[in-house]
Amino acid sequence: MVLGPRATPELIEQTRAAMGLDRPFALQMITFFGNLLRGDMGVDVFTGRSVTTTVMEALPYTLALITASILWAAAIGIPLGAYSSIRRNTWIDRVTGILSVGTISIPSFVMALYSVLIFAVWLRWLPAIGAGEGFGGQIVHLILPAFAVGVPWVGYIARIVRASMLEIMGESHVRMARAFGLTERRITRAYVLRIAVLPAVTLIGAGVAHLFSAAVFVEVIFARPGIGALIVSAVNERNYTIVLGAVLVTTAIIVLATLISDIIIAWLDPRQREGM
Amino acid sequence: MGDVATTYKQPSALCIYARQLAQNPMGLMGAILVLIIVGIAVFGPWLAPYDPNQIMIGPRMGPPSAAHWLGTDHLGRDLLSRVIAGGRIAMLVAFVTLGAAMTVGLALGLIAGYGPKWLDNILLLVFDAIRSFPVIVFGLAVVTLIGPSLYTVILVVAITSIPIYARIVRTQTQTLRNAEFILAEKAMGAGTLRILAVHVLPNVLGPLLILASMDVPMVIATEAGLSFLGMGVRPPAPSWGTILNDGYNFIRNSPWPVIAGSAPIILVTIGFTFLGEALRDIFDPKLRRAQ
Amino acid sequence: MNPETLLQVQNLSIEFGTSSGRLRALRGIDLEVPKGRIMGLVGESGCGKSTLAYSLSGLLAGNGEVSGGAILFDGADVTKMSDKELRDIRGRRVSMIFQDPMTALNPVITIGRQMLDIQYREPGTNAEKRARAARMLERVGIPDAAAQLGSYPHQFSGGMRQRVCIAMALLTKPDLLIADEPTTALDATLEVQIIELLRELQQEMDCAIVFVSHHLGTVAELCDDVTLMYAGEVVERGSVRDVFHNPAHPYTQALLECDPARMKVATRQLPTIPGMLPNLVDVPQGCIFASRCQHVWERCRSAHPHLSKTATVGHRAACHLLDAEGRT
Amino acid sequence: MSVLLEVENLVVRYPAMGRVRAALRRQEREFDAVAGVSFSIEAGQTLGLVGESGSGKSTVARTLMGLKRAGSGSIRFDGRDITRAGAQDYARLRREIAMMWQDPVGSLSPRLTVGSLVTEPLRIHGKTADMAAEAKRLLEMVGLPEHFAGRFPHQLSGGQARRVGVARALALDPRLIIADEPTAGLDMSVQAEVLNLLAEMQGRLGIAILVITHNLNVVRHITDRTAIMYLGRFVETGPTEQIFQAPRHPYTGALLSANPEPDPDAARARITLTGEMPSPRNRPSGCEFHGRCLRAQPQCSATVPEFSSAGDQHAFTCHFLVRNGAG
Repeated sequence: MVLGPRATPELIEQTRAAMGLDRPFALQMITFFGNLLRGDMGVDVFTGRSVTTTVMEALPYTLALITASILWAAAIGIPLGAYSSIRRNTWIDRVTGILSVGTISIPSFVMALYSVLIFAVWLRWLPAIGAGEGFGGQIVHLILPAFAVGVPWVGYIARIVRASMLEIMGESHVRMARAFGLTERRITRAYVLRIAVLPAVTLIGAGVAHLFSAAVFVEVIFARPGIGALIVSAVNERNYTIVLGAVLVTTAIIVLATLISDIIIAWLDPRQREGM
Repeated sequence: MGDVATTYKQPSALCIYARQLAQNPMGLMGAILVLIIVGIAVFGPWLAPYDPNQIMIGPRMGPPSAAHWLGTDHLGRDLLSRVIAGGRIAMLVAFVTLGAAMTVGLALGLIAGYGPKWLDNILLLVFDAIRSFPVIVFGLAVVTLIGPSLYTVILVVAITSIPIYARIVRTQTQTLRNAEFILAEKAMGAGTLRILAVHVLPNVLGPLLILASMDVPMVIATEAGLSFLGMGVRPPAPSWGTILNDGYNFIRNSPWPVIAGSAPIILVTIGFTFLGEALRDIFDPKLRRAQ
Repeated sequence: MNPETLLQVQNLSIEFGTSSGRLRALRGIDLEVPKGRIMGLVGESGCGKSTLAYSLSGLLAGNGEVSGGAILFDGADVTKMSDKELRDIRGRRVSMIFQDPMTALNPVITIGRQMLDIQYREPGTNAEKRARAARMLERVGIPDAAAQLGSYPHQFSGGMRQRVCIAMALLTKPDLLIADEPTTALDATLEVQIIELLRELQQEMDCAIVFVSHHLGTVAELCDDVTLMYAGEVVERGSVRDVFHNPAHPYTQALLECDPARMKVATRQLPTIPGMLPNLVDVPQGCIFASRCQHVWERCRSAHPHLSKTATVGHRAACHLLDAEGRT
Repeated sequence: MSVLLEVENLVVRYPAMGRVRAALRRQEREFDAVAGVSFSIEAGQTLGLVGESGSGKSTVARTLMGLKRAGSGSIRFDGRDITRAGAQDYARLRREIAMMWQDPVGSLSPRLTVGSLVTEPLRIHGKTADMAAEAKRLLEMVGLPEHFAGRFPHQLSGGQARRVGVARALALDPRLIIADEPTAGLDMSVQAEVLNLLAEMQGRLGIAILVITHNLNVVRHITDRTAIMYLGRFVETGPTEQIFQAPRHPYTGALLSANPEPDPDAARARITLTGEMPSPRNRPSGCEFHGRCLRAQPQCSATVPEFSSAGDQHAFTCHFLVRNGAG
């Protein structure tokens, strides 16, 4: 158990009482979820600190990593996808196509290991360990991890935006806009892209779970604090309360992300507003 | 209707698909890579130059040489032999889990798509709950409960993959369910089993197999990832993940173990993804957006 | 060129690149649309009428290509125009209405915004342009037009959407309106309303209309002139009265006979046109209708007929039977 | 002749919204897509059911085929009440009623060959026969060459696919065929071929046919009787020829005039109805057609018109004895 093989019976008894484990299971669950509603996830028996505090301390690092990754990936992926759909079958479209297919399923830990190898070990351009001190330091320490997490997403986003751009370009309302003499620039930006980003938003909203998975590896490899690193160390220590707390917070964030993507979609697409 | 004469002889469908694949350079490259990797995994024990766990007399963390093509690791084991042995494990995990996930996913998807609405709602809720959860975090939670092993990895990947297949089968089944030809079958008095087996299944199976082929890298990455974190295949058994983990600890001393462990992952990824993409384009251009 | 002619298509050919070869969708099309007239473009599916309609404003699908001939709009050749020149006439001098009103409007932009966008080259402030849009919506029968400017397309029914499309098309008072089967997707009682509306607006604005349809009754009702197409060629053209009263081409005759609306007495055996459309990748020699024609003779299989004059002025048909020498 | 199919006061409901929303808004959850229609077909007779989209005509077909439950009313086939028939009864019934679906190609299972498609009913009902010979016989009946048996649906033209649909409907020698929009999406010349084929089958095999369509021209030449549907109810029923010669309901008149003959000099008296068909979720008061009717009087929005007889089984629901639909 938590205390290891050398724990005395008294010590075990004390710990069990402190953790509430001596009470019936149903009561434990009720107490746990009751406390959960009040934002209290119990106490970490290893350090004696509140689980909420430990998890909430780690959360901002992970959120910063995920947000930075997805922002840069979207900032490059959307224009790339849009551009290659307009310049269809040119070399830039082909290169984008091959690169996005290639990067999409390269696992994030492989990407992270190579970023460490190339940028930190060989070129020594960027730091690879820790989260950094001060605002500037934190930003610099975020670059490589965010790069490793975001690279496959550039491919994902570019691909889905390209595909939906091409589909929408073939729709009859685009032909109508052309028949009215609107410029191609106006058609792509105001008429097509707005619909074409919808699947990308859904993809990102549903992909936050994948981002968390990637964050686990990246935080371990770059020795960054964060939810992922917290869970891995807790699993190694068999610290159930921390694992449970971190998993619950992760779930909450994912639910929140889905909600946000639904709101963005409703804002972009009036047809979706009806059902809300 | 084999006995009814046709006016002209058509080349067999398989022949056409093979030719189309050959005309697609990325697809062809993918197919060749996949063949090589599967071949190496199958014939691994005969191909590997050494026992993967045998500790060599000679340099540790050695760079590639004539004796050790990929170099040696921090204990002085031959990396090439370990990579080949790891490939067997990776392929085993991939085929077992995808086979299981596809079978269960197909069944659940057909039930959700063709069964009563309330059952569909319940199943969908379960699928989406599992799908929206990070695979690795779920894996770690399972490991805390039942401990790390090869079987844990298979269990985790199978459970997290089932909803993906089930959902695709469900969506397809639901579209088909309201298609006129299915209504026509119903009106002719065809039973549910006959409709599912003769009319729904053939239209669902193709996309499912293509998606599964594209999911092989995902499964392998999850296995390697959990093993990398020390939560999957137990050392000293070689997995691409454990090779990477060993290499990561000594990344500042030598890059070779990291490169040796990651190269096969990258090749598998590229091979199966390119092949899957090409197959998808050939069989069903409409599917391109479903992903 | 006659100064009263707005649009003249001369010997136009269009090909599509397909996997089985070059599809010769249109071959040697000749037609004329005078100012302020309504011309019906009629034929069954696969005859190329929609391709022709789209090519009139330079809107061919990506794999389509003009392989010969000219489209003279007010003297300028549309097939040779640059993208910029095409844009200059589209939406200002040539407008279009499409078949399916459910998909013709952008689903995520308000009607008002879309109507404002198409006026981007017109003079005036945004407020004036909005007012103009509202007036036009009101004119086509949208109730509470000013308030509807903020609505999205999905908030309208199919019939209302087609009215919105007509309002957009006529907003800039074009010289030519191309209407591609604008009533096919609508119910019969709504079709009547749209036809009525088009006729009223055409008289008000005095624009020419190219009205694409497969429905002979509607064409007879709305149009002044009619051009019949079969398998990528014009087989007959003339005023609606001449063509429908005295059809000169065997295809026109057969098509008119097939129309159940024409039969006064109930019959169990309706006339048909046996046979199939010819392959347009490997176009047969001679008359394109020869394989299905009841009056076929040897010349039809070898020589391609040209549009010959009939007894009436302006009425022409591509049939060897009309040729003076052939009639011996 | 004996009555084959008898439908009395049939009502079919569809849910308009979820249970929760209906409770919150205190609204009726369901609406009547078909709101009480009665008709009968005698053996070997043909009936046309004409209406625009949303009139409920296809719902009638689906209910007859047991694909949709009747809300109330009764359906009798060959004297048996099948309104609430179980799976067993329907198995027998489906040998006697065949259906032709709206989409010629889409109603054929895409991965089966034409040969398997036309013999599919035989297989479903466990008939043992030489399937290849049966396929040949059925294709011959509808005028398709034998080698078509090896083709797939996507290799067929609309007209050919329609013939395959007819062949499949004939496979079990049914006594009634329900044809939902048999000419939808077909060119005029092909339409005529399909109508001729149906007329021939009816004449030769004595099969009763229920033709469902939005196009009055379609029913004229192949049906004995016609019913005009508006908003889930019949507004006029009678012998087809009488309806064409002397339509009584203003809506029938408008529909008739909506298919003008291709003659610019013929009377251009097309009746232009104002507005669109209201939603069956929100039915107008009185005569449900009054909002669009050119002859509407104050009485029309207040009182529901009963069926008036125009003799010889010709009935219509209008307060006024319109002599001619064009007024």
